[in-house]
Amino acid sequence: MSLVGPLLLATFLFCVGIYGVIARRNAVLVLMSVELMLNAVNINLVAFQNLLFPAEAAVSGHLFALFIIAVAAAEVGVGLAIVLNLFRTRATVNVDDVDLMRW
Amino acid sequence: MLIDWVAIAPEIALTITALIVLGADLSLRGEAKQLVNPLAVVGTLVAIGFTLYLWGDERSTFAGQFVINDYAVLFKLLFLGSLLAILGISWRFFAEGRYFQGEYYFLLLTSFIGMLLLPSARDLILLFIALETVSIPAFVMAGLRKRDLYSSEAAMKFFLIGVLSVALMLFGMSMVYGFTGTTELAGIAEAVGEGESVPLLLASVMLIFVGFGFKISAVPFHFWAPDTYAGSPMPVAAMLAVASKAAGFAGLIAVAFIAFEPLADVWAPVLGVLAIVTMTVGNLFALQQRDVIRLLAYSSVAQAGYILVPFGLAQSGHLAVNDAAIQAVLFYLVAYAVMNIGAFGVAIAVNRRTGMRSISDYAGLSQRSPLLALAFTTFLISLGGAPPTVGLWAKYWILRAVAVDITPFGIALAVFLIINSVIAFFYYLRVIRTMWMDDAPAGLPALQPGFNLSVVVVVLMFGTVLLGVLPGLAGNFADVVTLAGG
Amino acid sequence: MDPQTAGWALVVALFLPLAGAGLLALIPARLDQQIRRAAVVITGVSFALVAAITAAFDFGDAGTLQFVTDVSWISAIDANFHVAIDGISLPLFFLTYLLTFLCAIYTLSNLPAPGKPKGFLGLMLLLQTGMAGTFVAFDLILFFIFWELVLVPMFFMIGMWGGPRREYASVKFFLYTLFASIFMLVAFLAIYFQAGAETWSIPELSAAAGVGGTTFQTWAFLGIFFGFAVKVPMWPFHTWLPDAHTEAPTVGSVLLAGVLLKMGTYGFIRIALPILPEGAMRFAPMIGVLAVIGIIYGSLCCLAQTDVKRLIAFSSVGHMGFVMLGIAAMNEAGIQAALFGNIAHGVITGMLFFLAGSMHERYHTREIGVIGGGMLVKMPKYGVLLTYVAVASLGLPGLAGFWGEFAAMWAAISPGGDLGDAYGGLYLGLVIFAAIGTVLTAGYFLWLLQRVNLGQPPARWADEPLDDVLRIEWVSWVPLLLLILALGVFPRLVFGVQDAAVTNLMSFVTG
Amino acid sequence: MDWMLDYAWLVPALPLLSAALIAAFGKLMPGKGSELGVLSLAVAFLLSVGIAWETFTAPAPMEPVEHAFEWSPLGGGFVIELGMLVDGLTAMMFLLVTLVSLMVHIYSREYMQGEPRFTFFFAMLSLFTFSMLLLVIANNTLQAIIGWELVGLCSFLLIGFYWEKKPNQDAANKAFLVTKFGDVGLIVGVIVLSVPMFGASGSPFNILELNQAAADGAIGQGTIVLGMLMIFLACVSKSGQMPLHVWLPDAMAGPTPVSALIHAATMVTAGIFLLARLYPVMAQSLLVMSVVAVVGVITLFFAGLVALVQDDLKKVLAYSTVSQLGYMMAALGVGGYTAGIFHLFTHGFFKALLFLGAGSLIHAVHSNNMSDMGAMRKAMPHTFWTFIVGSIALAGFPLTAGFFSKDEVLVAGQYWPYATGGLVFWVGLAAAFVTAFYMARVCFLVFWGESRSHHPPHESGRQMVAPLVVLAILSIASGYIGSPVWDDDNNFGTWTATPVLAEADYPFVADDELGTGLQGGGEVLAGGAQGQAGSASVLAVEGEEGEGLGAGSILHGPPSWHLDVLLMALAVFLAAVALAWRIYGRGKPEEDPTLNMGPLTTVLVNKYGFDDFGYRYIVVPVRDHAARWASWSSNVVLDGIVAGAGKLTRDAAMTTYRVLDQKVIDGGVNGAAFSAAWWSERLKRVQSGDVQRYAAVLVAGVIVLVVVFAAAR
Amino acid sequence: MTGHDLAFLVVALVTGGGALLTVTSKNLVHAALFLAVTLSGIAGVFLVLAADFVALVQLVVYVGAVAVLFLFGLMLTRAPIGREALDNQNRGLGIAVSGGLFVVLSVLVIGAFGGTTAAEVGGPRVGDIGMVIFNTWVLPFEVLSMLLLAALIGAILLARRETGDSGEEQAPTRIDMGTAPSMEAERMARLEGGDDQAELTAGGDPGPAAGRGEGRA
Repeated sequence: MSLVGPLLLATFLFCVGIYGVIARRNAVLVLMSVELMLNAVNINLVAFQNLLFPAEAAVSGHLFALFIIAVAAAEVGVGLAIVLNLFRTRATVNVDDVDLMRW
Repeated sequence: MLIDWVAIAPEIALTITALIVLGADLSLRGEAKQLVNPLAVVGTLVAIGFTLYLWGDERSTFAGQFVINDYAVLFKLLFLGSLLAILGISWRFFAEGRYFQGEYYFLLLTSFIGMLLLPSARDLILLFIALETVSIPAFVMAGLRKRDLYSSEAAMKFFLIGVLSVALMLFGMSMVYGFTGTTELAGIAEAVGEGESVPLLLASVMLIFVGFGFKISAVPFHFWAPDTYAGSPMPVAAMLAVASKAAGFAGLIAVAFIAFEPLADVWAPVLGVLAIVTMTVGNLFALQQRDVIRLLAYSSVAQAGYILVPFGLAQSGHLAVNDAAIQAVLFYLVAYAVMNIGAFGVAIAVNRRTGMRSISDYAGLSQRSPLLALAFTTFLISLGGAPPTVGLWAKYWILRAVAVDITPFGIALAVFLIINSVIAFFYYLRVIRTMWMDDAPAGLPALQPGFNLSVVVVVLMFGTVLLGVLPGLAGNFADVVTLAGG
Repeated sequence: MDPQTAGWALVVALFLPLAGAGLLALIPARLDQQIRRAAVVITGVSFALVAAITAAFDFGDAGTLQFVTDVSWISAIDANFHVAIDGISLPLFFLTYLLTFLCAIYTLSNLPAPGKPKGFLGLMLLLQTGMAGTFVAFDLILFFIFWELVLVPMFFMIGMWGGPRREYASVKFFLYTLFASIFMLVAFLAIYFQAGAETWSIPELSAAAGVGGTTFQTWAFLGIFFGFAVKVPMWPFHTWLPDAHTEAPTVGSVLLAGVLLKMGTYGFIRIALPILPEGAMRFAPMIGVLAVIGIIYGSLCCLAQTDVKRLIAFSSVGHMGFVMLGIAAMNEAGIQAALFGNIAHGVITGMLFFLAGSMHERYHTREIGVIGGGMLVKMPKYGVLLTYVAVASLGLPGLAGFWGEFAAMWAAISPGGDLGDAYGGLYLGLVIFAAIGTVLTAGYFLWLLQRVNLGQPPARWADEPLDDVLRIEWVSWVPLLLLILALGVFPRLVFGVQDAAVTNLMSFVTG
Repeated sequence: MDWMLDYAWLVPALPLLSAALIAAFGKLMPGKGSELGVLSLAVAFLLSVGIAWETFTAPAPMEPVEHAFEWSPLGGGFVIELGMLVDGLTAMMFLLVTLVSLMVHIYSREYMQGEPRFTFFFAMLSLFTFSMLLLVIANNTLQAIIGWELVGLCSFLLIGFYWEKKPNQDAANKAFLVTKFGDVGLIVGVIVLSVPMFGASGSPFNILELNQAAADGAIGQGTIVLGMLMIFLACVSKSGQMPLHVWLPDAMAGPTPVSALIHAATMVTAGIFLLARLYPVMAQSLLVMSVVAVVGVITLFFAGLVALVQDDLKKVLAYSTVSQLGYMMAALGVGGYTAGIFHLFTHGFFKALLFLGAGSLIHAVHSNNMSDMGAMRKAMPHTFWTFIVGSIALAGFPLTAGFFSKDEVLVAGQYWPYATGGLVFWVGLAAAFVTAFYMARVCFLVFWGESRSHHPPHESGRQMVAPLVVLAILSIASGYIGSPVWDDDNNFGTWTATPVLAEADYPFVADDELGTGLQGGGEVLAGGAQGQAGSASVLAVEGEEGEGLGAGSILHGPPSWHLDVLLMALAVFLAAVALAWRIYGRGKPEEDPTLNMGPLTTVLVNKYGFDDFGYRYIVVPVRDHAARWASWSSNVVLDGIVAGAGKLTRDAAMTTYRVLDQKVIDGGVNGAAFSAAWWSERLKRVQSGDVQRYAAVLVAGVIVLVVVFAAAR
Repeated sequence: MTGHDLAFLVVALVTGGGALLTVTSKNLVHAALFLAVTLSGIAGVFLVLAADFVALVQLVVYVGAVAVLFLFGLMLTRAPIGREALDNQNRGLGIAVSGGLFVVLSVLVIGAFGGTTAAEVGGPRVGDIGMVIFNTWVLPFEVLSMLLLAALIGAILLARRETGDSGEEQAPTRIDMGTAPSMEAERMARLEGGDDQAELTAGGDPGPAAGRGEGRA
């Protein structure tokens, strides 16, 4: 199986995620985009592990991917909490309104 | 496989402390909750004890993922010392502000567990986990003043930029794994050294640096720093500015000088240019600031630029230069911790009751509290790098690294460092001037910083001067750094 | 005290003011007069100790280091705490303690707003340790520390007790010198690492008969040159000086002119020349040209001034030009001249700043036009002193100012090394232009005297009761006034002390 | 009495001591310190007499007595010496300085009575005397510089003695600055001349060694020309030679005794003295000699003309001084070493006398202007007689001191084999006429005619008159020291000569194809008057003719009676006085001169038409036009140049400071600082507060870095 | 092109399309649903790559938990469900930056791995993974547990309503930002402009004067 396919998919997802982070107003949507980026990395790791290094003893690729999934979940949790708190204080979840501090 | 418990004793001590703090917070009520701070202090002291026990030792455990050597121990001591100082300046701040004391201390300790791991980590996965352990509690702590618009905004920005950077870093790490088939730093170094350097590999290295660049707030990954420092509770800002930054550098050293040492000739110039841009931009922005915390934030950006300079000097296979560079980074971090935590401490003391934080609010501080004014002056002068303070030696070590093997690029870095040091003094002096040369507005009471805060500030001030006179006290770095590669 | 073994005396003298500053901090701020008296006692005791050191100094062996203390200080970087004194250091060291002592006495009665003698005198004592240390440090790192140490106290002195534009001036002073000094540090580091010297010891580096190759020396010298030239200050790095001097309080100006500027020239002589002789040889003609430009230029700027202190400040640029001309000559006579010029300028210009400061306290203005003349009528003693010191400053033989200037010009006619062959004509031109500078110097001082001293006082001062010289002022000035005469009549006081040390030093430069 | 020579240092030391004592205790003493000055000068004078006696009786040429000690090391093994050099020149100067100073001290006790700064004045007089003697006794050029500058300082302080008035301040400043300008030359000259002496001994400034080296031909021509011309520049300014004489007339703003001592008898002759001191060096170069001679000639003539039209009595004397200094300079320029210093010597006495007399007059009428005097001979007989003696001495009336010395100068010009010799002779003669004329004019206007004084004039007291009398006697007697009454081996020339001067060879004739021999060269170059100038009889025949100019022509041999010169001088004198009498005899210049023909006028000028012609076509043009022009050129052009130079300097200063210093250099630095602020102001907009924009910039940064990085290899 | 490739292509198209729709959808809930589709697609990718355990975890954690969490988040923040301007003015910038990065990375990836193919697709089995987790990776694993605990506590801390030890609901406070004029000016402008956000802010804002007053007292 060709390796470049999963890699390009990962790259695509990653860049779509970046687009979302930059262009979406709603903070929850931004968080979703972040998730896309993290998942893209997992595709890379799994593809490398299973296509290039299937016999690696430490199974680093899979483990890395699993750790990332866990951490990503934690990040989502914390991120949503932040967004929630933001909403409580400011009644908005639009990221581009959050610009009290500048310069 | 046997686990070397001694090697991870400091981390375990801190973990247990964190859990005790959490439990205590749940069981204590009202004023008694303030006990968590001394508890944390005790735990930190225990951890320091363990760490000191490890001094001079060389250990490796978890299949080589975790090593103990003097380099790591020194970094751990730096973190634990910072932790002590931050606990000191947190005491009144959190007690009086009716913030979530127990949770705060728990999160703080957790964050420091991540930091303690960083200098010992010799594996990309562990590095990543440790880095996240530093970051995620920090995201929360930045937003701890929940009802404060600025605090939640700070947390928001910090979080978003943080995860974005981590994602970029992870992308890079995944690619590196694809090239090398391993996540061990030593294995990566081996593979990288043997194989030819494909553009994608180099790009991946760069992406990994981005993650650490975020932590150390290097330009252009620095945007969060001023906003977050200004919005966060001040002890958290101090933690972010000092300990978190040092952690970033610990990781960066591991990645740069161990894993990608064979590629040093490629990344060194890039990091060098990054250093120049960082210090220049940081200083230029700082010139504009009227808010002391933002000023310190931009100043810390600039300081990150200085600390990046030695990375710009690295050369693959040139042990003398690389050693000198690591020495410079280490020493600068120690010095930076001492002076910057001190500066934040003073800012907290001034801000604590009155909410004052603009430079003009510091007018006549010398009359309101000579001690604070003197301390702040010392810290600022040290940040600028003038004797008799430790800041001079910090710059000295960088210039020394330049001088070990003089190259045109090294000279350029030195010149930029010098010019920027002078620019930096423009704004440091502005604060100093305001404190000493302007009159305080009528009717302001004398400032009475709390006992803990005073102790921390005074200790750090004396530390700044003492290390300025006898820099050798900060460790004999010549013996330490050669172990960084091990 | 045996000069060979009594290293402790020098160390004690060096850190006594620092300890004194700590002591002052313990006195409650409201005991205004007691603080001032304590400072006099501290500086007086330090001065007495230095006088004892001077007395014990073995003048017959002035070329070798005496009162040596050499202990390891920062082992990580091989830096030693190496202080000692020789014939070159001794006069400057002595002058530092004398001037500080006199400044402390002067402060008994004169302290500009906002008062606060505790802070002021504490800074002065801190400054004293820094200044004195520079002249006795024989380790590059130690030298650099002392060198930088003076910045902060002087910054505060100017910034807190200075004139209306004090903030600008203090920042400018600080940044200029800081900027330059870091280049100096880089050069030091380069000497240590790049040239394979692996030592910071100034005597060892000097004895190494030049470190590195010619190219290296050229670059290293450039760095050091930059650091020292700003401090001297040489044209065109001088613009911090008029501002700093004009705004500084009297004591600050005195110490600035009397000691701080000397650190630059001392650095050239002690460090740049012996350690980097080839670099120095290459730069010497350029230094000479800049020095002479400074002489002419400083004098011209003086002619354009309307502010007494600013005028004196610019005169420093010119006078230090003569000192640098001596150094540019690169021979023993030139070094002698430069060192003599240092001392003479310190004493004379220090005294001039005392006078200008007291003048300002009486007239509350430094504008020559506002003072408008007639000081000899209103304050005859004062006018006589001003005349005396101004005449000394314009280089009248028999007073201190002459020897440095003449000897510098004389030395420059036959520069050392191969310079005479390569640049003989240039140096002749330098001598001629420097001599023309003396005329301009005379011009602005006479003009100053005419406009300030002579004539009838204008109406606004006619009925104003202006104190003539106060008793405290007499006490703090008489030593300087006598020194001006003594140095003019007995140049041996300085030339003789330095001679062996300069010979020793120049043996490293010209072989 | 040999010890006297060894203790010659006491001569300058005494006035120094008295200066210090007067400054310290003067106000406490009954005479307010003046008696200390008089006492010390009296002792110093006696010592000087002893020294002169020793010197003049020593076998000629006397080996100079030199004592010196190391004053200070100067680096490189060189030392500065403080020393004394006693030879005939020193002894002569000692006599002149101490005596005139003594007289002025005594005179001032009365003249300055009641002045507010009386004690200061005496301290300065003593200090000045010390400085002058320090210069005179100097055994090295560096020490000479010190004395030289110190006399300048004293001169400055004394000219500005009445500092309450602005013109006096200006005069003092002008004097100091113009002479200081000359000092540039002195310093550079001394430095240049020290270079060839580096190998000789420890003290590269030693005068004897320098002279010896020059005489031995050990110093290159270039060095000599540069060094001596530089030193000559200093002499020009100090000794009031054109065009740097402009300060001297203004210097009359000082009290009259100061003018007598400093600006007539001693300080202004320092330039002459210095050149004489370094004569063996100077005489090595024909170029230098010629320059000196030409400057001297120009000065002596034009300054004399200017003196014609002054109303201020002191100004007349000041210009006269300039003119006489020109004589001395001219003499030195044409080989007249002896003549030059002899004229210096005699001139010191009679010019001091004239000034003190003028002071006496001014004291009496409270005005400097001759138009406020008139008929003073009745009211002030002593002053009158002594002034007349001084005047005729100055005018060169036969058998007065001025006659002998001026003749020497003219003879020196006569014998000099180059063009400058003739110039000196003829112009000198013409200027003698001018001198006699203006002195006669002064005498007639002041002492004859009717009194125009606003105060009833009275004779001065004893302390003022006594010095006048002493000086009057010396104005006659001092001439005989250098007169031909002495024999060939024992005369003023041998007393003041030094061995090096007497034995040296002067190379320029031999080396110079223009004159291969004295006679030939002389005839070709100098023409008529000195056709036989080269005759060996007037020379001390030390040098071989034809191979070079011998020491003889420099030393100029023993004085002898030169009847032709004498007659010419006498004729000139009489003509001038007669003409003056014709015009000013009534002491009323505004009246028609034809109406008051005095006896002297009729003797010499017996035709009205000639008078008229002479008056209309010679006197009027010369007095009213040429002299006016000269005066104008002196006051407006030359002074204007000095003033213009001053203004130019001030303008340059302003420009330097305002434009270069404040704008360019300081502005550049500040500009750099401001540009940092400017950039920072622009840059800060990036920190917009919009976190998503931050993210975009971050990623953009990543792209850039990745591209750069990936392309790196 | 092997069968794996073909299968991958299909799954990849679904995944990529879902991702694109996630970030472009104008409806919040739709976006969340598209995210779930994408995450499931990724699980599919893992399956195609024969990483069944990872795929399982992906489904459980992401599709099962995270996507739901997002939906809760949307509801808790009372985000307007329905059409709204979900993109900010940075859209062009976003396209440029992400597009640029995609081009660069793609070129590099193709350059580096363009020709790499694996003959067979296979990887470690679940058992292997279990072994290494508790052998090789035990340290990161344990640290991760601490991290998750911290994240949990942190998330609760931030998300729960009551604040402070006193248990009282505090009014939104803000620190006095000093006299940084840019911010102040901005705030004033908003107040004057009647912006509802600013009013809300100003309502609970003790203001600089009040802040100072405390200090004096």
